[in-house]
Amino acid sequence: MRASRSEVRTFNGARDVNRRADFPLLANDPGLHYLDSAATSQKPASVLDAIRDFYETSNANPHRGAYALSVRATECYQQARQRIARFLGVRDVDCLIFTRGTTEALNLVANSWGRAHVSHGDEIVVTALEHHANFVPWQQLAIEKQARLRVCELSSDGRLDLDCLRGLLNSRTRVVAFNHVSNALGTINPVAEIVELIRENSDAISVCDGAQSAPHLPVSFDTLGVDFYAFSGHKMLGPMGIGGLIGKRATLEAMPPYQTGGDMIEFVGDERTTWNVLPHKFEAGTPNAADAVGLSAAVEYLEALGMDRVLSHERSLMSRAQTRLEEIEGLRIYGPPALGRSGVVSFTMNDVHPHDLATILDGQGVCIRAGHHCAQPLMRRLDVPATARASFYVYNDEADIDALVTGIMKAREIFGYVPT
Amino acid sequence: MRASRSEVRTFNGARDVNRRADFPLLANDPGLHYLDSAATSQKPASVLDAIRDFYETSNANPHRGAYALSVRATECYQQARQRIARFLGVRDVDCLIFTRGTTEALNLVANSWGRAHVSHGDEIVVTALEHHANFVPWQQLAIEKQARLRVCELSSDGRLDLDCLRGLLNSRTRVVAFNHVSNALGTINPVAEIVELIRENSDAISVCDGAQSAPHLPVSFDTLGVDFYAFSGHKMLGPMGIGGLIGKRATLEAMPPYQTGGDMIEFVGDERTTWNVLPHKFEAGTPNAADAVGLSAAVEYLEALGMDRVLSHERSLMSRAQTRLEEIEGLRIYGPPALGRSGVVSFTMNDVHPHDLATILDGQGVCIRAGHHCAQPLMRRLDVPATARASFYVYNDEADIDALVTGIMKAREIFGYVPT
Amino acid sequence: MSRPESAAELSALYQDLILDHYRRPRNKGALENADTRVEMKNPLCGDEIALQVAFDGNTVSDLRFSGRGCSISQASASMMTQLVKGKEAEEIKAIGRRFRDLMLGDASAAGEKELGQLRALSGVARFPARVKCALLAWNALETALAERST
Amino acid sequence: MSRPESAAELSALYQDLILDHYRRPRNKGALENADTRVEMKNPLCGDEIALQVAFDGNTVSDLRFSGRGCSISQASASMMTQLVKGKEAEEIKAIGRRFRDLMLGDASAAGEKELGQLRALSGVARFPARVKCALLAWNALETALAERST
Ligand SMILES: Cc1ncc(COP(=O)(O)O)c(C=O)c1O
Ligand SMILES: Cc1ncc(COP(=O)(O)O)c(C=O)c1O
Repeated sequence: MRASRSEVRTFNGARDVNRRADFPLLANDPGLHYLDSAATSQKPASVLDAIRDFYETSNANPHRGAYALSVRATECYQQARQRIARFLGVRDVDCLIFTRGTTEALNLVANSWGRAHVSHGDEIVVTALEHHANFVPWQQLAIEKQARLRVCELSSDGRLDLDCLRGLLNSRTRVVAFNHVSNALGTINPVAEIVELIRENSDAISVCDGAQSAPHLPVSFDTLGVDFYAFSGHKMLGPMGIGGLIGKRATLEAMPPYQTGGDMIEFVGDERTTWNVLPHKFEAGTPNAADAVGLSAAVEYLEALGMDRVLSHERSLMSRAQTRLEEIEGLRIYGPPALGRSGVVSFTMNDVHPHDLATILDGQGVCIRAGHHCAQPLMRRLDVPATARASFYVYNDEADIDALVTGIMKAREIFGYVPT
Repeated sequence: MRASRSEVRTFNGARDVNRRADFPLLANDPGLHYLDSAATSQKPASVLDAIRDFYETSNANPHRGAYALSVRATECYQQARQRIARFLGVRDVDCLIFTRGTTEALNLVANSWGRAHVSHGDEIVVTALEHHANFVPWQQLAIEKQARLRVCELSSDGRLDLDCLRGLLNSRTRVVAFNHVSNALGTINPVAEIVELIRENSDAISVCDGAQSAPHLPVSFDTLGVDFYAFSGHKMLGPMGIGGLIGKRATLEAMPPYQTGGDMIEFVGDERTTWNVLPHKFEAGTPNAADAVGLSAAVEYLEALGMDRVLSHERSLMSRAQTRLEEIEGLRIYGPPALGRSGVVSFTMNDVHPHDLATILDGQGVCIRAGHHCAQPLMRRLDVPATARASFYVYNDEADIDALVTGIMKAREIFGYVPT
Repeated sequence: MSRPESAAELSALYQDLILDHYRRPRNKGALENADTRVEMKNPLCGDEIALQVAFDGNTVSDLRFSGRGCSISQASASMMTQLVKGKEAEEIKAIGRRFRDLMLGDASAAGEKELGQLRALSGVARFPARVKCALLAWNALETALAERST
Repeated sequence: MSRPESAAELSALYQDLILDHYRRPRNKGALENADTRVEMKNPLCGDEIALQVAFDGNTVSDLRFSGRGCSISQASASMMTQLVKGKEAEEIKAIGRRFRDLMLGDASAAGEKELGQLRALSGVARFPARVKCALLAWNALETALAERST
């Protein structure tokens, strides 16, 4: 029942590159079609090697030791920061703060900046496209501060309605939180335009959820123009447990700390404490140096491919998938046209529940996601309880799309739809 | 200049067990004497294998996928939770919440429980033995809530003064935060007695920092009697980036969430959100399943040794170290007698600054920590700016102690002290 | 990697009987004069059920469900309502326990007549991610019974 | 694993001259009529320094330090105060830059006469964890000069 996988595949025109061979989980299971990279990505061997190498040659508590091993651990951690900052276009390296991932990064902003700057009667704008991680922290902040949460609605094809956004902005708006790329629909949002709108119509800060853009698009924080940008390592070929928040120096320096404890202090008196400088002020406790090193290796892997090529690889898979899926009767694709999306396609088919579809596809080695994609506000607006979602990354190829289509046909058969 | 290391060593009477061979970093560098395990531990190969194995066979986003690979990831993560809960004597597995480490666990309690229950005029008790991670969050909560922070002082040999503690407790006391074992002095605190005191004299909750007990002593949360217990994986042979908070079900269920986002919600409305059940309510975002699996392997390693044997191994190293160090003129050891300590010895020598001592020892392959050990309130009370600290773990042996002593003698020579 | 599912297992899962209950659910809708109403959600997939139960002493005299979800959760709810109507609380609980056994892969349960059409769901045990779907209605019913007895 | 330090390097680091400055620091204590006072801390190890400077125009006419720390930080502060007293701000800054070069391992700086006794600290470059100690006093002095010029 599995689609055959050709020995040699191409990476967007580059000659005969078998990317899949770099990813042990995929290489060990040729029949597996992993189409859930928007949830988490697979890891190349180089990332796993880097983590192991850190533990085998450089493991010590960074920042805290006067001995050579600890100095080495500190350097590994700092080099990882530099490398990841460069990858994301952050010139001022101290402004990249390591967190567990996007969720923690956004909670950090909502708690540290938010609690300090949002008060009764203020307004916070989020969008109907947000992942819960960029929706619930703002909603809860609004409840705590008796501020008003306003939701920017969507056009019928799942893009942000910029007129609606303009209408929501005013002098009371403190924060506008939006994602760069939607994990549920793949929509790529026009960040520059949004930032411009915000600047023209309010004094709000912009908080950009980059969980789905850092892995898939060339990103330069310094040119994006947003005040904060959050990302997760595990979605961009890196390990779990590491990600980051990027901010502007003046903003970060003016913010109170988030978590408190070791490494982030300067002087601890019985009554008062003073804080360490950036980035340490926001990194309480023993840092996750090993996974930072792993993420650094992931970023090297992506840089070697080139983010432009990553993007066009996904584009070409996407347009093929779109064409094939549109041929299927009763299949409905959500979101903007393929060109306005990153490598994500969200759909439903007839009365086959997405969960059933996922189970049937799984029986054929095809991994897709079914559910609300941590975007219940969006699901309500699409008026579906769930969708099926396939998402692509550097290791996917046409065989994965063939398997997806074959699997869907199988589901049609099981649910008694005549062959189209 | 390096102490010789015998081919065969013993693990507390067990015949000829070369523990060191299990730890790649140590095995690869026979001349290295790692005596900074209180800062972070080295990792056995089995832990590194478990992490890699997860990524190579089971990597997916737990909880979120309907396909088999994601189910496997979910099971790995849940099995790790079960195994670690069993190791720490937690019958109700859902009450073990994974965090990045001790620091995050304590911040969780201070923010979620603390903000909900501490108000103007209330009192919070911490001790002068605390690591900044169990001091600063309470100090900041006290400042925010206009509560009073009270510090339990120490006896002259670095133990908690329980009379002082009794005197601090009253009906306004909301929280008593203390460590099980001090990282700076190695003091083992009498938890049962402290809990009893708290119960008799207040309605306060007890928050136990277990960062230094989980790695070194047999611990059973269910019998300890504390309300909260926090620990870090990286100090107990596990990877960085994982640790936990244990609490009682009723307390945890009554608490508001800490970070918000994916996985921890039940229903997300535009205005209000409802929360998922334990443990998910406190685990926002993609969990760090890989490092949880690594920590589970670490716990298996420790269980195979037996925590009683780990403790007595450290005790015997400690008593030997104590004897050897006491012979050195001008060397002063801080803290209680060796029997009241876990495998930590904190000292100064003449006018040789701890930092200089650490550098000279490092030149001979001996890694010790020099500084305030993230315990500035304690250092003020000891009236020293810094101490040198050697700490032991399962992979240490007598050769490490010999090297430590030889190194100290070398420092004496460099600083012009006549041989003793 | 070996996947537990095969074409045969998929067919066993999606039998005609299940698809029939999915597409023509029995006892779906609102129940007037219900004594208890319980709502349950599966946060993972968004499935939800509202169950309304009318009692006559300890007997479930009538029940209806509403909500939405996958074929497994809908079929399971539909079959359950048919099976338990007119039965006593204790008997229903016993059936529920056996159904749970079945979902956890206890093959002996598959032979038990008292499970009625629910036995058609035995294939779900091979799909751990779907067990929750099959149990959603039962969780709601057990909550309703527990509320009744307190 | 290769450790950079050897017995020879340790001896080079802890020369008699350094230990002498550590134990008999020059210009330690309080300065009356100081124009500027700067405090600095090294959060890692707890070293701290307070530097008091008196100016005569752009010239550092006198300076004293207090605080506590390791032999490197104390010797560096002691030597620095001796060397810069009576010099002009621009000249001091130039010396500071060369001293930084020395600490970062620039061997050419080790030959420069204007660094005076500070050259005895050249061994610190081999011990990255200690470079901060050697620079603490210089950071304080540069802050004092910067405050003066604004
Ligand atoms: C007693 C104690 N508490 C808390 C911590 C903080 O742990 P972590 O840095 O892993 O969060 C440590 C270690 O640094 C410790 O020794
Ligand atoms: C758009 C978006 N934001 C936020 C998140 C949360 O990321 P994490 O779970 O890594 O914290 C995700 C992924 O789950 C996402 O896709």
